[in-house]
Amino acid sequence: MSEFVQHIINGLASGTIYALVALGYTMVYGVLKLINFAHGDVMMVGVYVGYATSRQLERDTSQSFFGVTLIFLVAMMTCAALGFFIERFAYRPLREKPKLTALITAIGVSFFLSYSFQVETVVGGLTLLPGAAPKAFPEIIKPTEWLVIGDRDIVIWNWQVISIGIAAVLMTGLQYLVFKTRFGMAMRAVSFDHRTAGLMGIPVDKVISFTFMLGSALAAGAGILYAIKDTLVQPLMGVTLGLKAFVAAVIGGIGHVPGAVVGALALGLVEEFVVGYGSSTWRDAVAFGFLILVLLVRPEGIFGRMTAEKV
Amino acid sequence: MNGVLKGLLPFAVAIPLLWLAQFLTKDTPFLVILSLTVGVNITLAVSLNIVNGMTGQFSIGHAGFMAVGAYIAGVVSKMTSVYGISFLPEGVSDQVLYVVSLLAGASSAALFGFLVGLPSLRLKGDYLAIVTLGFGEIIRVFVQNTELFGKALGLSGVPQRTSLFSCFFVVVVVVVVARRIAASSHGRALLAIREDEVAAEAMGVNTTAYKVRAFVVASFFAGLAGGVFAHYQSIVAPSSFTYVKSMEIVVMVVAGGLGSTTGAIIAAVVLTLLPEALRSLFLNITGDGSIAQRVEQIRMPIYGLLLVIIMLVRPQGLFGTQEIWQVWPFRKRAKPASTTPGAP
Amino acid sequence: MSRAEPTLAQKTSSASVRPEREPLLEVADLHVSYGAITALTGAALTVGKGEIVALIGANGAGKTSTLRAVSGMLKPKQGRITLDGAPIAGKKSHELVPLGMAHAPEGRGIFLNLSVDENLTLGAYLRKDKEGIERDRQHAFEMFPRLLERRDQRAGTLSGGEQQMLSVGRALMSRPRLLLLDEPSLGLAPQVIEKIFSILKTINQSGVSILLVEQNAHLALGLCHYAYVLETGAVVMQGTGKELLASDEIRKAYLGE
Amino acid sequence: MSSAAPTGTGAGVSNNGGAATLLRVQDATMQFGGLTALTTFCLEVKAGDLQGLIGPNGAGKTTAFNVMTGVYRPTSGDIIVDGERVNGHLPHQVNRAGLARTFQNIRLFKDLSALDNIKVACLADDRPASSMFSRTRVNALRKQGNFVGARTLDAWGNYLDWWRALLTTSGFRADEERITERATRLLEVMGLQHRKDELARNLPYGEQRRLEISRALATSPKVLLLDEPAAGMNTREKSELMILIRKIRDDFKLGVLLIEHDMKLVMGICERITVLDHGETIASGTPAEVKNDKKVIEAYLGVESKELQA
Repeated sequence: MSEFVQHIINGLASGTIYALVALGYTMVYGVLKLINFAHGDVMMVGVYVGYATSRQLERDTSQSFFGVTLIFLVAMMTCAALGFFIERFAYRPLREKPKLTALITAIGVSFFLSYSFQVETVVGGLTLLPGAAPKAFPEIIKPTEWLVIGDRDIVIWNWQVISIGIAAVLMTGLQYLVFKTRFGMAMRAVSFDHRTAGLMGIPVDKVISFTFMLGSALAAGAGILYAIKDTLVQPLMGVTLGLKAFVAAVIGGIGHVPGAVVGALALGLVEEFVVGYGSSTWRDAVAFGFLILVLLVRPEGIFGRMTAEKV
Repeated sequence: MNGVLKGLLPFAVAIPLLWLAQFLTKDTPFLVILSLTVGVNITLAVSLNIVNGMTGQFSIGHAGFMAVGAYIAGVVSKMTSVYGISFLPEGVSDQVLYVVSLLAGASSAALFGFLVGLPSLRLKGDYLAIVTLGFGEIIRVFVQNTELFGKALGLSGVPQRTSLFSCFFVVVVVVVVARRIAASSHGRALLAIREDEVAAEAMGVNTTAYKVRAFVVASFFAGLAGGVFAHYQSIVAPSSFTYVKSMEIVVMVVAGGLGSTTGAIIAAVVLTLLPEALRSLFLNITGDGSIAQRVEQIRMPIYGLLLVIIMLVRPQGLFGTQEIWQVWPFRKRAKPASTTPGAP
Repeated sequence: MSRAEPTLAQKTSSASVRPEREPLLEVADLHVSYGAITALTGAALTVGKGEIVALIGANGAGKTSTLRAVSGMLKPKQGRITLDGAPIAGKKSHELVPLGMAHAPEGRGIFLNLSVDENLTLGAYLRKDKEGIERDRQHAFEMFPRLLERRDQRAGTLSGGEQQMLSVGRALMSRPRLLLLDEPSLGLAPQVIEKIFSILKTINQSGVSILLVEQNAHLALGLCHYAYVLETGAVVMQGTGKELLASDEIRKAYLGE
Repeated sequence: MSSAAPTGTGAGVSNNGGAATLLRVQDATMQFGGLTALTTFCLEVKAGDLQGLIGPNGAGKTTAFNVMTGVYRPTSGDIIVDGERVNGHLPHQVNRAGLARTFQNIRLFKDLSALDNIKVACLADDRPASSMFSRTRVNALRKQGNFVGARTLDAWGNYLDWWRALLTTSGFRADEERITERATRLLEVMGLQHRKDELARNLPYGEQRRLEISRALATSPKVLLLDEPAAGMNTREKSELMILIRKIRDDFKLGVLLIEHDMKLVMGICERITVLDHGETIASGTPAEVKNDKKVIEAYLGVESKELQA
């Protein structure tokens, strides 16, 4: 029983990280109806920026509250800028083109990001691009046991609490932004119909840019949380994690904010149980199996609504 | 019967030429290996073009089918090579077993193509793309966990039976098949699905059946390519069939022009040889291996950038939906090419 | 004309001459095309200040395209559009809202995923005066009490007529000088149409100029001060509502007599 | 809206007495969620009929077409094409049963040549009558009510066709030649032979409409459904089209049902007109009857508002 509870806790903790990445997918899909394949890679860039920032700081500073906040902020801001550029120069020119064009572009951006980070580039002693070798993310948050129940029957780690906490705060914030603010209303309007949204005086391009930036910043935050747990950072991490987050978003019904969270938690739990009671090597296959199953049975996801093509 | 003989004409021309090529290159192993890589890539690109280019479905898991073909063909070949066929001379027996294992691999891949084609009945565009990608990953994870396929280390000791001749014979077959499909009412049905699925369906095209058939044919040839690959690499490892391999093929198809068989061939040749050429160029100029090595590393980001730039500047790729002989300078009055790939 | 039903022109006695007004919207030589398909070939019209102008014509004549080009939803290939003397052709729709343009688009353009209240708030997206917005919202609810009953419901649950009311109410929230309406009567029951049209009249009397695209020729011509008939992308006939109502050509255009 | 009491000789019944009924729609109703887009729609088209379906925007005309051609499955009611009940069938099966259509917003295969657009629609239709899998045999099975058998035969024919295409047998080549020949002939019927090799997207609007009609004809339909064939055409093109549609009906001996907004065109060529408003059939009869129907006049010109006259 206690093992079961432990798995649930672990599953939820990793699920929250998927959820943060999945929210970015869902938001971008919401406003653009585009699956931003590069989202996971933006997250990877964020992790590297966080890594670089923490290496610049003194060990003590990087573990202080100030240091951790700084690391998160720098990574999130860099990714927001990256998201802005990707949208502005790769996606916006193709907005009125067939969807396939944008899809191929997104795949191209993803490929470019994940593989350019594998090319080690050192200019004047400064490492610009890190190379393919996995790096250990500094322990900016020292793992400690936050709560131990019984004779180590159930252990809850501080990073689990922190990531669930941060995720909860960010998700609540996002929910607030989307549903309670003027800007959120504009986002939802753009998501429903960007032409009509323009008629309301909503600057559609700006809303889409901002959504991209927000999603990318969230991804960076999630990436660092993930890296703290997994500690290994490598350029292809974004592809796998990104795809899983995408799976979560689709399971929840892409374009649906709470759906993404539910999907992500479900995926986190399923994976945890497969690893806990099965074998960890099957972990990645499970996510995709789950996805294919959901798409075949209910392609619109758990919360999504199907839209029929007009003839 | 006369018609069938005419239909076999390309092979009658190709076979002697291929023999000649094999004979001429027998002392240049480097060239042969390079050519085999080119041949496998052409087969993959031309077959993927049937799904992505002609039918307008976007598959990004082609390496998965290649993996199925490679592993099944490899296993069959390994198991049968112990026995051989007693009443045949050894060389002939080997070749027969080679063909049998290739066909086994290709058929298994085709079966998987059928299974993956089924979701395409309900899913479109990006969702289908993800499913094909997911399928490719599942295959890889499955292989990594199966004793029979050598787990993560891969399948080693597959007999080296691929020759220049057999590899390019497969290329000739896939090209002829692709072109003949395109020139028949079936190809037109596929193109119609790409252009407008609703209209195609309304004009009596059984879009469901055609989409699945496109997947089956394409994965059959991907499996064949996998088998050929397995029989010259002799080691089949899961790392050869990742998402990256699938993307490489996608880049070739997109760059050549979605729907253009000759475009896919040219893109496959160029994109396979260019990195090699650059590598040896740098090696000769600088005499320094490290820069040459970086060519290989830089190849991938450049592929990504290439996709983005093609989509922004020339979304129809090199030839658009046309074949090389339809395009200037071979034809005086070139029609304005399309500006959009795939269905609207 | 075989049937002797009295037309509006015969009932009312006022002169059917277009009164001189200062122009608010001027459109000249407007060309619009979608790919190979040409929608407008040199359409021209004027909406005076305080005027209701109707645009009628068969399906595919280019009525909706005219509205879209005016409100910046699509870029005209060629042509001049001026709002109060300032050229606006080619501007994006969100840049035109602050200039006093409001467009209730074809198919009502309601954000079905948002609540009635949120739809109205979006109409005032660019306005900062909270009290003014609140007053206008109350005004919209007074005009359409049905919307007040449903203010917190998702707009997707509204009936067609209620959605149309919301569309008009929302367009007014930006305090426009020029209101573009695309087929406000589409798919509505006659009583609802009548209600909406009488409200349009009130709105106009409060000083808003209206450019109305309408299939229901009787209603449109009865309401408007001036009307244009569009055919295959160009104006083929124009006149005051009364003139056109009295015209055989209109019956011909609509019933093929 | 009060329930309709259609004028004329009865709802949607053709006055083309002797000919066989090719399309019969019985009480078709289509609901989307809570919305009823089409209510108990009835229609009968016989060989040689030229009928019109009219009504204001949003009246449910295109919905009716979509229900008939299998795009939507009707909530209730029956669609019978040449004796075969096709509701719930996929659009391509409905097409094979003998119903071809054009689309309101032209849906050509834009990047294929005009000729290829038609050849797509010819598909397996041109196997010689002597062939084991000929259309005649398939239809014979269908006539006997053996629909499964008909479809199986068709499917096997198709499978063999793949191999014939891959081996380029002489039979395959003969088929291709026949298809090309027939497609060329259909282009000529529509006066498009000079556009043969042009990509469909590069054709002028009017010609695109005509190409779509010839593409529909290539599927050898028994009934042709035209969704606003004259939309966006100028007056001259429209009158040419009228003549053309009548000629098609006579030459191909089929039933034609068209949706059209141009009253002049509809009244000019249709022998029978059904009027929809809010999904309900408000009138049905000859052009003269329909033209003078009070409900129709109201639906088109609109009721006069009492309040506005104040």
